[in-house]
Amino acid sequence: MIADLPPGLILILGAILVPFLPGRLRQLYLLALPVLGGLQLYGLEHGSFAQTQIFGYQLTLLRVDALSVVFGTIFLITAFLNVIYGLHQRDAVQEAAALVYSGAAIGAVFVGDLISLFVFWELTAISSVFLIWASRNERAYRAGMRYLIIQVGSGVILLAGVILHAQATGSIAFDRLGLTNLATALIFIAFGIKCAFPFLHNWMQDAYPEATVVGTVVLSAFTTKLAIYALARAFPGTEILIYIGAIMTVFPVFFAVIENDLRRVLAFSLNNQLGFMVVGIGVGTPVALNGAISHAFVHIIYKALLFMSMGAVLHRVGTVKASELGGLFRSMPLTAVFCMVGAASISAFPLFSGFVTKSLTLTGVAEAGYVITWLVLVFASAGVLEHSGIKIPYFAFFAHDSGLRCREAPANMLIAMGLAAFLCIFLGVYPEPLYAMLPYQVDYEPYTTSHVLSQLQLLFFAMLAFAVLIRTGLYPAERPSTNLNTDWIYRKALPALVRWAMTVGAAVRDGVLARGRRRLERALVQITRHHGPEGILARTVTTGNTVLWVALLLAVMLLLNFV
Amino acid sequence: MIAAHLPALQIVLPLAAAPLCLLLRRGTLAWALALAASWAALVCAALLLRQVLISGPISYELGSWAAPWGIEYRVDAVNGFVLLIVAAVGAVILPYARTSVAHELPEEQHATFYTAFLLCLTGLLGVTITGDAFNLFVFLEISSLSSYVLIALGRDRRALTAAFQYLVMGTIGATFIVIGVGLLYMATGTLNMMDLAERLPPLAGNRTVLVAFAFLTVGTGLKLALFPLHFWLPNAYAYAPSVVTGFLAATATKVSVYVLLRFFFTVFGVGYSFEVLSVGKLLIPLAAIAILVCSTVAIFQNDVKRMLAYSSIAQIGYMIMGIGFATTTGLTAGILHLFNHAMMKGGLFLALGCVFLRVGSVRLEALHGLGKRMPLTMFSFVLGGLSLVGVPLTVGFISKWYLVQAALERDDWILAVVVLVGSLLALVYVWRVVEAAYFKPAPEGAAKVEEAPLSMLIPTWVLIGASIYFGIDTSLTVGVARQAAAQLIGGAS
Amino acid sequence: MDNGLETEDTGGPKGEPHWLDRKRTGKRVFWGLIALCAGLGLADFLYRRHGIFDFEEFPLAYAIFGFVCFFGIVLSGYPLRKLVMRDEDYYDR
Amino acid sequence: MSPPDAILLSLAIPLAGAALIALAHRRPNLREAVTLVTSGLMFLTVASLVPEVMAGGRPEATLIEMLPGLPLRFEVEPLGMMFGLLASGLWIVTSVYSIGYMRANDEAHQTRYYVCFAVALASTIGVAFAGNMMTLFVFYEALTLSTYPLVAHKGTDEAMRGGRTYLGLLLFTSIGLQLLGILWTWRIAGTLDFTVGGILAGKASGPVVGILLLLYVYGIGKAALMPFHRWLPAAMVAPTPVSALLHAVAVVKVGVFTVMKVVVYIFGIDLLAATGHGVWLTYIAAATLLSASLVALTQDNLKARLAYSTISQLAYVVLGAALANPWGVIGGSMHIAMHAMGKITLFFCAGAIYTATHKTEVSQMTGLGRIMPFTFGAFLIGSLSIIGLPPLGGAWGKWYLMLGAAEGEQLIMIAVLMISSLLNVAYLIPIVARGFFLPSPEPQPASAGAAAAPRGGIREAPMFCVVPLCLTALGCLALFFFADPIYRLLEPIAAP
Repeated sequence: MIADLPPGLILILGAILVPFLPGRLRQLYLLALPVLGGLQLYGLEHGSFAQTQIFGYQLTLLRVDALSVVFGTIFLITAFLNVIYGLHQRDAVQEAAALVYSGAAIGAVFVGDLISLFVFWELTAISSVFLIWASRNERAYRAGMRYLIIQVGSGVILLAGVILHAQATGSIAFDRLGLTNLATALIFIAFGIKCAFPFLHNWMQDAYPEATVVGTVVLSAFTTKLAIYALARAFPGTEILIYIGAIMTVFPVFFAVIENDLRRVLAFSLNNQLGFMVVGIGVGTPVALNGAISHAFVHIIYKALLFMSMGAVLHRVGTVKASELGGLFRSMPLTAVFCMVGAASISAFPLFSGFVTKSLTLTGVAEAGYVITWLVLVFASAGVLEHSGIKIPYFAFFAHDSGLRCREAPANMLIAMGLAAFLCIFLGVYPEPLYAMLPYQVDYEPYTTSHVLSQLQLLFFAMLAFAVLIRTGLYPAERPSTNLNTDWIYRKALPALVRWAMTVGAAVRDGVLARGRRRLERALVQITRHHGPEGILARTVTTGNTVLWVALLLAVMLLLNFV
Repeated sequence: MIAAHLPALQIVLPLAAAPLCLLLRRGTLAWALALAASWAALVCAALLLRQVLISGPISYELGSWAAPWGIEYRVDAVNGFVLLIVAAVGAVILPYARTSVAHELPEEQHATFYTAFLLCLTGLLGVTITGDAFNLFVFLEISSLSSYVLIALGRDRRALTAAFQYLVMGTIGATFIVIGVGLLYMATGTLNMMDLAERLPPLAGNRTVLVAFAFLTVGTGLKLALFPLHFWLPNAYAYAPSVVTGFLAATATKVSVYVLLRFFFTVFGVGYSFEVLSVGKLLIPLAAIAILVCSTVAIFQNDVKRMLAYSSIAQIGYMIMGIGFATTTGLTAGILHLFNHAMMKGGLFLALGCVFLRVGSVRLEALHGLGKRMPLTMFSFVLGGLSLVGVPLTVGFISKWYLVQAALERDDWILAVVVLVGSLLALVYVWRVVEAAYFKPAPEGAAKVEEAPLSMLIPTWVLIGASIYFGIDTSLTVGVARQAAAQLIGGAS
Repeated sequence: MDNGLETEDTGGPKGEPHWLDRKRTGKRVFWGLIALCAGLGLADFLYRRHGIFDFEEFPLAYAIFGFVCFFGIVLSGYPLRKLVMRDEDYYDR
Repeated sequence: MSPPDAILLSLAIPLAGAALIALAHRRPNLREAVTLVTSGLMFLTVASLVPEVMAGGRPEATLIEMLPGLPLRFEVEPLGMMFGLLASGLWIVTSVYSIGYMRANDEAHQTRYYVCFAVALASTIGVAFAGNMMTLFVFYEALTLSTYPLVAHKGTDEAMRGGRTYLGLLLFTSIGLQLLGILWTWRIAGTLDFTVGGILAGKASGPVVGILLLLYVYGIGKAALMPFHRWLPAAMVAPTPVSALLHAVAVVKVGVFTVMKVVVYIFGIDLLAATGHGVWLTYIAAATLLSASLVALTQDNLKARLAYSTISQLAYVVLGAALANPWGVIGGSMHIAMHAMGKITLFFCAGAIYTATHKTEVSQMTGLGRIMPFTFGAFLIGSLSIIGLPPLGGAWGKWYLMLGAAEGEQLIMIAVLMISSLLNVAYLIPIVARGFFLPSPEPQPASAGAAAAPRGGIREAPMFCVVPLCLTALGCLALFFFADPIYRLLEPIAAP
């Protein structure tokens, strides 16, 4: 293997061949690429490689350090799981797009300069949208367009920030930037869009549920976590992130409660989980950062697992609307179990992966003395349990029987979910390998009696509340609906505004044009009257009149000169 | 020996050939003679100009009477150039004339035609070459009278009225000129232009001189169709035989412009004309109006010949404007345009003559689809039209370049814009023809039309070719025009 | 602890397939959960938990917090629905 | 072949080609062969100048002294070199494409078409290599006139109207405004030679610079700055290869190229920067840029949409020039090349779609992607390049423009560029997305079979059409990775 080849490029370049390979061979090939990437990553030493010059800028395509290796590793693992999950499909577009998308995300993780980051940043946007469009229906097309514009928007904002930064400092190094001026603010916002900051978040809930079965799984892993990586790289310890993150953990919780589409519920949950990481980065102490990074690591796996299980349901049943599901445990028992493993992980039950990382983050926040933030996060933890821990498995697999009967998910999906579930439990039980990868020395023991007890109290009393609510019938029934969110601004308000503006503009323009045309016509009539074939200036003039002109001219000349 | 008498030969050759033509009676023979005479005149003119450019102005005493008393022929860069233009156009048009005249005029009038043509040529050459004010009037009358005949030969009944009006107007113009010349003689006692130029400055305040100036200006203005004295021109051009239109458009007005130049700059002197009397203030607005109004009128014409006639008035406006500036650049522009317009307008009218020969009409509708059927003719028209518009690589561009430059030198923005707007108006009327010829289908059941004969095409293309060539290689025209302008500005040379 | 979750929610696929549908099961799960919670709550009085903040060590702090929050979150769905819920084809119209 | 010979030869070859094409009008195969050979030779000749220019040489040749002090003179400087290479290189591709398109659509007057094309190319090279403003103007006008027959090619009423707008606007602006500007420049500076640092520097100041700039930018109608942009949509009545090469590359790029030349060599960026007159021009450019994009959004006719897109993209170049700093100039110049490659691809695709399916409206193209995967794939690549996304050439142009805006502290322009990128996404990408991912509304003739064997459903345009568009799409990709040579070529003009 070439020494300096960035692992991401293996996937990106490898994607070119995908459409040309026949069935079985293609499957093997798809599986082999992430493995190759992993091998390449494994063989890399820390340092900067694959450097090149363009326009006098030094580009670094391969910067290997602890932070990039953590994210590179998890991205590669996920890419591999995704391939397995998608093996049943025969869609070269999706397969190639997923590869390019994963590769771009991995590529972005390893770059050492902002220009290369921009390149891969945009590449993730372009390649991922195909996973949405691949649903091949009008809704997905529209959602994809919105998604693409927002993602590209993030890219151009990043570009603007990078340019201002380069112009001001002469540096394009992708290192700690800090929120200091307009340039870094733009970069921050660009990251924030991909990270689904509050009010910039809605592309996720909008687009992810419209993607294909496999597409949503792939999408959930990379874009937002790439943003987390970028924030961790460039803005650790930026205080505003704490508040942003805190809000992020809270508000999706409420929307998730009333949401009917379970994949959209998961998107809200994703948003909420990102909040924990953002807070960790914002706190910026070694513990908090470790918490954020490790949380991102395990989160990718369990969120993928949850999306996979919902994807399996969608694949078999054709819908993931809570109001139409229920009782599927009969048909898809394995999927149900895997889903619950994922649910337990995300809810941070002890012995599941979420527990060992979320507690790390919370400890970091608490140790830094952010009391209110800490309380908010604990509150949000209860929220997580509500929408991801209970709502997802309960309404899909239990609740009242919808009468839907189907086959268990395809084998490849089960394998992928099984592997993911295994990882969730493995890391929950034995977090040391993960801790060892983290950029800072970890001196932390998650399994203390106090921790476990507190967490169990929180979770079980919350579950008790759920049980009470269900039994009393207070739990709001799931109803088919559309819930307004910030996307209302660009899906309703903005188009209406534009339509209005264009109507007004057109009216004004028409008015002006009509007036102009009337004036022009009048002028033309005048011109024709005087200059036209029978006009006064073109008519054949009688000799007498001509002579009159002669006399006139002579008179004028004489007068002018005599006076 | 011959070289010494070139100025005389210039006039004598066509003058002598004219009556011979009438005697020959047979059209073909008359044509051949006229052709020979015109070519000889061209040779004379070319040699004269060459001589002038090499060794300076030539003075020639007719009949060996010394200058103040006898008639002096005097050739300098200005009239040498005009001589060349006139002679060249005459020489190019005559080969063309044979077919065209044979087609448009009855056999028995051919000899008359060539006679009149030669007389007209003689007159124009004479006006140009003479250095005597009264002699100038005489030649002017020769050319005018013969051109009335030429126009009246037109087939259209309206040609007669047109010729009549032209006659009346021309006569008034001639009368004015003769009055002006007479007054000058009264004041100075001489008719020789050089002497006049010497004697006039002390008389700057003299009212007689002033009145003479006014009469001369208006008289010449009539002859050169200065707006608003142009009303005779459209009809005259429109109804005259094709050859005549081409010839007159290319030469007659140009010679009149030359006369104006001569009086303003040589006889009265630039100081008197433009500073004391500030004639420029009168001429420039008239020129500007001519450019705008007549170009606009041209747009509305459906008879292409009339369209070009109005265009001519506008183009004369350009020359007058250049003269009115009374600066070296302005004069260069005026004189250049004199030549350039002769080439392009001559070529355009000849192209129309070809159309008339084949189609029998030059109305716009008759031109539909001609681009395919008479490709060479129509393409020459397009090129000539582009030149009229002033597209680069054509002579029209060169003239306009200098004219706008002259306007800018005076910081006169409005006039610069007027000139350019004139170009754009020209674009409109030219493009009406182009669209008709190239993009409108030929009318259903139209007679099959052949390309014009070579005898007509070649002269057309010579003029059009010249209007392209001299738009690219301007060394000759610009060189001569600048020299001429410098001479005129520098006063009596 | 894992068992608690299993009994509560799924009952596991290993048992007879439809036992979950019986009303009795639901009751059992509910009461089992209450018992479990009681046990966990009791533990707080037997064992002094360590926390970073003082209020963490207050007995049943997490339990109450969890219960109240969950209740609040779910019930907040009603006003929120009033505010933002629209028909399913809202954006397609 | 010495450089001066190469310059004159690169003008003479297409003209000679035009003559030969006219002579070969009865034998289409020979005629097309002549076209191809001519374009190939011309490209080689132009390319032979590259080493010299890269090495810092400025080969020149004088044709004739047209007016005293104003010869028809050529001088190859970096900007012209780039443009010349671009135009002549793309002519080869377009020639191939033309053969496919014109034959497949049975167009009439093919000889006239090829002749005019060759003449137009000669004019373009004349503009590219012009050594003074006079020469440039001459060839600028020649280009207008030689492309008119191509626009009015079909001879229908619509084509005539389009042609009239085309000619009218272009000649009106060039004669009415540009010529005036040139004359005034001549009067102030006494020369029209393109000089590094500008010939007006030190000779003009204050409002004069502003008025002159106004005369130039609006006088160069081919740059399609609003409100003198109408000719471009009107010109879309022309056959698609014409739209592709001329109205995406040659003619419009002549416009912005001229703007760039005027700014760099007539005014000099320092003068513009010092007087601050570039600023209002940036606003005009920005307004054009955004409003053209908005209009493009509303166009259903594919070519019209692309035309408005072109207007918007041309404004980028004007913006780059108006920023009046080295980065802006480099960005604008680079954008000339990048956009050319992208837009020609898009037009090729539009033509290929028309040839294969006779569809012209975007709304009819739903689901066509699966029938014409290569065409739509190329369209995607072209679109992404136009949007300015990596890894496609368009990204670099935008990069430098933004850098220029940052340098000039024109943050609003950065915002404008950003918004414009998004608008580009909004009007270009749906075509591809709908083409590939939405089902075709009308039943396919063999829908059952097509679903089973997707390959069987492919009905691309003729090879002669598809291969060129794939090539240019690859070109977009290549320009991203090989932008450095272009940068190095252009560097001297920005930093004298």
